[in-house]
Amino acid sequence: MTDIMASSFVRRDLVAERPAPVKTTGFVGLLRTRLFNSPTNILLTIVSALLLWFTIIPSIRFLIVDAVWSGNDRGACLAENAGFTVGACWPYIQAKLPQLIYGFYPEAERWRVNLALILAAALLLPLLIPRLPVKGLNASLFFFAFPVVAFFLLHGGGISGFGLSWTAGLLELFDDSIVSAGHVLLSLSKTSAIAPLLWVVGNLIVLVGIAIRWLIYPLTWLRDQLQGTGQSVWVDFAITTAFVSLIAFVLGGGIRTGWRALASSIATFVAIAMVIKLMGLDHGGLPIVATNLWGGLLVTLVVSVTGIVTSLPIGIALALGRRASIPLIRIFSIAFIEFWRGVPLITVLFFATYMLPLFLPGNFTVDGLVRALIGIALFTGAYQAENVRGGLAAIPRGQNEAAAALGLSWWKTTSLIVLPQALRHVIPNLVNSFISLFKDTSLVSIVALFDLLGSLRASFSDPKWSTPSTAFTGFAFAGIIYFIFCFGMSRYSLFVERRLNIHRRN
Amino acid sequence: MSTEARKPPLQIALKIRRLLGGKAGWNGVAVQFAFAAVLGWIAYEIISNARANLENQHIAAGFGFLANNAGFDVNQTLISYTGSDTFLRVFVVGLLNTLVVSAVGIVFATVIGFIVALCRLSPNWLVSRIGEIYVELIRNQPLLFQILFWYLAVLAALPNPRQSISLLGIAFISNRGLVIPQPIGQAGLEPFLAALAFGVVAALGLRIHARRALFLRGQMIHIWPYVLGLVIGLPLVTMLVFGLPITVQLPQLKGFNFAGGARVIPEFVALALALSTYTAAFIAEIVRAGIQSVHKGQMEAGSSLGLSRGTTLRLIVVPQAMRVIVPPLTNQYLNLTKNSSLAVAIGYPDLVSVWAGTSLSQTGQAIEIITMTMGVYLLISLVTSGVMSVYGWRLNRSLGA
Amino acid sequence: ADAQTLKTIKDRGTLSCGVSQGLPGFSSPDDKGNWTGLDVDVCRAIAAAIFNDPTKITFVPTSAKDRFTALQSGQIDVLSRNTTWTISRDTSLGANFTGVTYYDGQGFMVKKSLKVNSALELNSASVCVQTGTTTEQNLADYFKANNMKYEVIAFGTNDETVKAYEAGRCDVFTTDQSGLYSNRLKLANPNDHMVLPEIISKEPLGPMVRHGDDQWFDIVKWTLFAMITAEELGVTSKNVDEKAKMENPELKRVLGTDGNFGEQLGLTKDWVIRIVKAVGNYGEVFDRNVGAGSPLAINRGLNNLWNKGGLQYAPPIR
Amino acid sequence: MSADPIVNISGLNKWYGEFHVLRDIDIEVNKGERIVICGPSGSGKSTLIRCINALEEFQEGKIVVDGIELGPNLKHVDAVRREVGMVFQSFNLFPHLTVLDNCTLAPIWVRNIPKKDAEETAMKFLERVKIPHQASKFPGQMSGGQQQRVAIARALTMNPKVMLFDEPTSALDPEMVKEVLDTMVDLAKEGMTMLVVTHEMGFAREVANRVVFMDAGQIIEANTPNEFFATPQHARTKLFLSQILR
Amino acid sequence: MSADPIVNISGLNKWYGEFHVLRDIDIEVNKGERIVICGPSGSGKSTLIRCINALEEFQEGKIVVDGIELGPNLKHVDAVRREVGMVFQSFNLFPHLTVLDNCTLAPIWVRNIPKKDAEETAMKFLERVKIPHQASKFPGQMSGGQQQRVAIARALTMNPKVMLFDEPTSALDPEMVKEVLDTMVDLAKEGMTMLVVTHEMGFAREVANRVVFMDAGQIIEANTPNEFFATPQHARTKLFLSQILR
Ligand SMILES: Nc1ncnc2c1ncn2[C@@H]1O[C@H](COP(=O)(O)OP(=O)(O)OP(=O)(O)O)[C@@H](O)[C@H]1O
Ligand SMILES: Nc1ncnc2c1ncn2[C@@H]1O[C@H](COP(=O)(O)OP(=O)(O)OP(=O)(O)O)[C@@H](O)[C@H]1O
Ligand SMILES: [Mg+2]
Ligand SMILES: [Mg+2]
Repeated sequence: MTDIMASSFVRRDLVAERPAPVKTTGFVGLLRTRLFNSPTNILLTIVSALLLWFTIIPSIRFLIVDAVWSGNDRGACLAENAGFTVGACWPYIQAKLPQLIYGFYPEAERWRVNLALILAAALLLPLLIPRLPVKGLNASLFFFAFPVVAFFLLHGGGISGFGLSWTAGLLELFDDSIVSAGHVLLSLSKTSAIAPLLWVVGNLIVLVGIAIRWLIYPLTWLRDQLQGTGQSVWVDFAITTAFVSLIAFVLGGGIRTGWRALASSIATFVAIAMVIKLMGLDHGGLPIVATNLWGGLLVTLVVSVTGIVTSLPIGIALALGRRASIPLIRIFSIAFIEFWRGVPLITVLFFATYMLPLFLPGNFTVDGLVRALIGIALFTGAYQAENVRGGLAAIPRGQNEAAAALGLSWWKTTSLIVLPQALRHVIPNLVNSFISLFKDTSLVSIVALFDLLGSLRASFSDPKWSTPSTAFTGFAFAGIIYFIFCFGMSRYSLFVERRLNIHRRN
Repeated sequence: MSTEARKPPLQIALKIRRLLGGKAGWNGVAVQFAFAAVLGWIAYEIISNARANLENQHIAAGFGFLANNAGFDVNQTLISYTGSDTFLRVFVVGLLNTLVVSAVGIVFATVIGFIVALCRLSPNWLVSRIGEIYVELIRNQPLLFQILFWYLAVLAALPNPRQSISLLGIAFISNRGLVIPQPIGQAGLEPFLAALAFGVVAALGLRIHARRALFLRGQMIHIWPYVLGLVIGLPLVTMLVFGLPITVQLPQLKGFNFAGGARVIPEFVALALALSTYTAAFIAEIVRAGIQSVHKGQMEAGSSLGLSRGTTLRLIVVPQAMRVIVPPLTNQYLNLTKNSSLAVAIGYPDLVSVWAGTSLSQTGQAIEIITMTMGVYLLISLVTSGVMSVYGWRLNRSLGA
Repeated sequence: ADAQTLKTIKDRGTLSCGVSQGLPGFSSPDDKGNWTGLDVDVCRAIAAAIFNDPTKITFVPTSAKDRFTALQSGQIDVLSRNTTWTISRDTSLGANFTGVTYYDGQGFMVKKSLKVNSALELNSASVCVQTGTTTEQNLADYFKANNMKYEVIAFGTNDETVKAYEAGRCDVFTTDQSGLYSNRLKLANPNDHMVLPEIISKEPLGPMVRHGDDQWFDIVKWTLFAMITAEELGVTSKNVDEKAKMENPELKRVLGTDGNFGEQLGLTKDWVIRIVKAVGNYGEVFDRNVGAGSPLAINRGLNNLWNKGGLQYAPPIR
Repeated sequence: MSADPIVNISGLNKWYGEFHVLRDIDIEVNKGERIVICGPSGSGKSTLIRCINALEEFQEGKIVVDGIELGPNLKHVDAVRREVGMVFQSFNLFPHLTVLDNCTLAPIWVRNIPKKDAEETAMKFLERVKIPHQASKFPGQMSGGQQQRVAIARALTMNPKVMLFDEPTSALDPEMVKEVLDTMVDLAKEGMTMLVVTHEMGFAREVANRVVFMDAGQIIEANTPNEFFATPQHARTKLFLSQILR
Repeated sequence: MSADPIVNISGLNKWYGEFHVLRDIDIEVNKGERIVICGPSGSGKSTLIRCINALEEFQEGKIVVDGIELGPNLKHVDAVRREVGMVFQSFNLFPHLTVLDNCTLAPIWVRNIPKKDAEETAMKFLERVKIPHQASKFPGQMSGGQQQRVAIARALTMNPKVMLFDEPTSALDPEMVKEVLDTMVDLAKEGMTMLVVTHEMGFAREVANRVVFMDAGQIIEANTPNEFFATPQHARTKLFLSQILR
């Protein structure tokens, strides 16, 4: 080499690039460099191996070697009949499998569950694979269209109107509530000290209510006319389609540029019409399967997927609310988060079941499953809010300022710049919550619903199958199912984490 | 041409606007009015419906049952309790049991969680794999199964009382639990505790004083002789004056079981074990996210000073990561406390088991009992998250803007 | 709305029946996912009496905690869930028991290797029990009355209680006798365990309805009596049609060819026929679910008819 | 003064709490003028620049940009921000978006320009700052100089009437400073109105119409670059220049 | 060729994945020598410096510091790091500790020096970099120039035989650059062995014994500062100098 030590050195020919030397690996090399490369590691390796030995071997013995694989009732799984100490009693799982998956869902209708699950998978999987195209359409199908279709598929039943009737109904409900509030004030004004004021306010409110009633009268009248015709759904549908498409057309820019909006609006409605026709929603739809017949994995999935999908927006809204500068919104968010985070989910569900009916109008009942869903969504939402808040805190102020300097409004800054970055920071925490939620679904047993674990426990009490190993077999089976789902979530989140953080590496 | 600094104008109107409406000013006030109106409307609907419905059903409420005789026994009681005590006392017993197992669980979960997270981030392939497997295995199994697993594993590992393992003849381990000599307070106990408390407080005060002297005057004061005197000497002296603070009662095997002595029941051990290992898996993920959020340069700066990896993590990285860790960590603490209600599966008498379980079905006063349960959990949570946010606030302050 | 339970049920089209979340022989889902058991059949009988269709039922599985609230809040019309009849439950809960479907009593099971022959030898024992039941209070009373010490470990569900007992956590397993039999099936070596002779409590189990609707109270009460009466008269699900044609005056009264008792209840004349056709008489129900015809194989014992040495006795239908 | 001031600041006073950070600032910037602001650290240069873009509020005085007065009215603030581009010392690129997306975001969402057109415009500006081939990279994958040029391109895509630069080169390696300054010189030559906080005196000499020197929240001296460097008037200015030019 | 090389690098080759970032580096640094390393961005300067401190691993070649050879042996690595101080471009102070704690941390935990002594030493070095009165502040409360001086003091408290500086001034305001360079000049005058990556050619002229120019992972040219600046040999060097000195 050149003499570097001379105070002056000039390289004449540049050193060419060459490939990195190949590290010698191989199985033994791997073992040596990774498992046995220091005394501590040797010790660790041995300890882990022992641990594995003592957990894996008995598990395999129980699950496979000593298991009983076929039989018709408990007799098959008794040591005295099998002739050896029985491990897992798989015929019991075979017999109970339909219940563990569908609960009490009527046998003849189970194809609907299968179809819903297949639909869900068909929409979800492409959404999860980043390379596939049309994410926007895919996502809107999964998040908006699928829940509706799944509802009519799983629950059954049809519709008696469409957009127009629903709007009319909602407005009417709202208006009734205003008028009755006014009447209450009026009745209070008979006894109160500030009677005149109450009287005036009460009358004002009633007047407003009546005014609204007149305003919406055309709508309600139209609805009543529609209900009279035999084809109320379709007429209503046509009116709604025309109306919404027109609005889309005008908002989209009218004659000039509105054609795209018009086309996509009409396409959407055609799709909806096809679904309605296909499922016969206009005349009753599929036979109704009340939610108290749902159970098993079906309930676990319905509850957890709904919880996962709804809790994140709730959490984001609360987290933003907690950082808002408007005092009332901030206070409300803090109170809301701390309350839901503070109480056990099981007591929430208890109240949802036995107290909620008290707070709703007398004839208005909310289905048990829906109550559980709302409770779980709010509960998990509060947890997610704190997770998201952590991520928000990690976004430097410069990002907000840069966005503001570009003229982006607060909403756009938040949704385009802040949230996408904040959420990436906290993926592990979000997934923590999702995994907790997935397993907490068993608490719905308090609203008389049996999820996977609940169905399992119920099946323990069938005397036909009570054997010493029934409970352990059941737990092992459920454990495997829970593990598969949670492990999937956990791994997928790691994948997403790595992918999304490409930009952070340099 | 030089302008003197002067006081800012008062701008009272602006300040009021800010106070009422936040950054958005009057728009914010309007939003709030709309929001308040919606809230008010919802509240009105709820109240009016509840009134109407309550009139229809004849649901009677009242807390009179609290003074009734409970009539059942509880396995672990931190305060004295027998079947002839009141339901109110049952409530306290259950609450204390919940608090104890949660506190122990939180401490161990935090420690294990941090260790596992550090393992996961270790450059050592094997260690990081072990950390990863731990998280994946434990986090993805329902807690209930783990509680049962630990319980049956603990029971399976222990002999029955007659064959119990004796530790020096004063403590015994069997499947009835760990029996240890029970300390019984004597006359000297109170002065002893008082002296000890005083010693600790005074030592802390000394330390603060010494720190201040160092910063203000650059003067170094050796405080450890005083500290020793205060923390050990003073209590010893009170012991000489007032006599022994405690005596111990030794356990003895009588019939099926041990009599006398204090006992750690296996349910407690299994529950604390399951809760802490389970929550640790979640905490490990949180800590990992937190540590990864600390700039890489900090680790490098530490090592370039010659600090070992462990020291750098402990003194430099983790303290900075705490800011990101604390909010979700609070979540986990609350979760652990609430998850302790799964105790009922293995017969640990926690609040949900003895109060929202047995007491509820004995009295049938569901609404009252669930409300109380909810309230007390809410209180525990608020205290926990209060403590944690004070900690987080101090962290933020020292990381200072 | 309280006094119109029957009307509400008819409008709704199904009977809402609270059962337990799973108790062998009393209520548990079978392989097909149908609820079966003694408590379940009582509900079926009521549904049959009202609709002539034992499937018009919504079963609401309730836990020990929420069962009374479910009844109070109107979630369920009748609670048929092995609940012990006590005075406090009859009064302070705002509900009434309608009869006894099963006379039970609390007993003990121990390992034979302990060499214990009487519950009185159990001083300082550890006892496994399921939480939230009268069992806990009985246990406390019994040990206190006999001046013995004990340690209680109360578990949330039955299966966990059994597992802990089997793992040696406690010396004694206590529950209602019916439960002891069903739980023995779950032990690895049933013959290593024995049931002690003492019965320490009376546990009359029966269905429950809300206060304030006497008509509904009567219907539930007499449905059970009808089943017992049917057994007394030898009317079974197989021979009920022939019996209805027989000229026996008592049979005619009971089976509705004579008199209008069913109508007085708010039902139809043939209400007993409907019941027996749907679920059989009491004896059949017992036998199918917990008796010799089931894996539990519990003796009739106290639950035999009064004229066969048991306690089941129905007031006359006349 | 001139007939066409695009930025007009008069009697501007600002406090941070009790700290009087800007004192009686009056300045007019005409269309096409290029102003360099310098001064010691903490003298309020950044604060002044940020006030023009309404990133900071002020308590007294008046700022009018392109005929719109800044004030509590949020509509006005948004209107001004649309006309004023800003380049920060620490770039503040959006790390989760590619370079191209960084540049198209604001046109698409603020000006409602169709995505395709926005991308065309963005590419035009990226070519202008000489990094069109990096369009699909993430900011984290680029050098500081490149990042700062993206930041300039991003501000330009909004077609601003005024560009504000807050020490655009001080976070850069010496070599990269040149890239960025070259870009800015180009921009200046095209007649963009610019307010630049910088200590690059070479740049000031080359392109500025006026150099403004600030200290302790006030404008001490303002002059054409030639006279400013040749014959500084105020003692503070002289001291400062002696340090900077060393 | 001196008899006393304190850092001896020979045949050093390093790859990032497939990217050959350091190629056949040979260099010896004698006790008391001050070497300035310069070169275009991405040429591997930082990587070289970081290799000396074992912050990066290398695949081929040998680095011996103060007689200890770097390698997979962690004991050796720690020993080397104790003898080598490093000052980073972005300071990397510990934000949660006061300035004093920043400086006493390593002596206390690595050298097991009693806290009091460590604090005394630290104060001595803080005085040396002229910020003793800031000792109880947190880094976040100080200006960049002050922070960089704390970083230097922190490295010095370990009493290192060699100091490595990685562009210690490039993140600073021009005014602060001076503060830091002054400190480094002082240090150089006291005879500390220093390897400095910098583009401050004034500094190189004033204190360096040798200037090393790197490009594409290799040493292109090394010379005394006078000759290096006056008569660069290699074409690449000439180009670079023309840009830097402008
Ligand atoms: N949010 C704030 N609260 C209080 N004081 C502030 C705040 N921001 C800046 N300051 C103070 O206002 C003064 C002016 O700050 P400014 O950033 O405008 O200075 P500058 O001239 O840009 O300095 P530099 O050249 O260091 O960027 C400084 O003394 C600074 O400490
Ligand atoms: N972790 C890494 N993985 C892959 N490539 C890297 C990594 N770190 C640096 N490089 C590459 O190695 C090359 C040398 O980097 P280095 O930081 O040593 O350059 P430098 O001479 O210090 O440049 P600068 O003056 O910009 O600091 C660069 O091309 C860089 O992109
Ligand atoms: Mg500034
Ligand atoms: Mg570098």
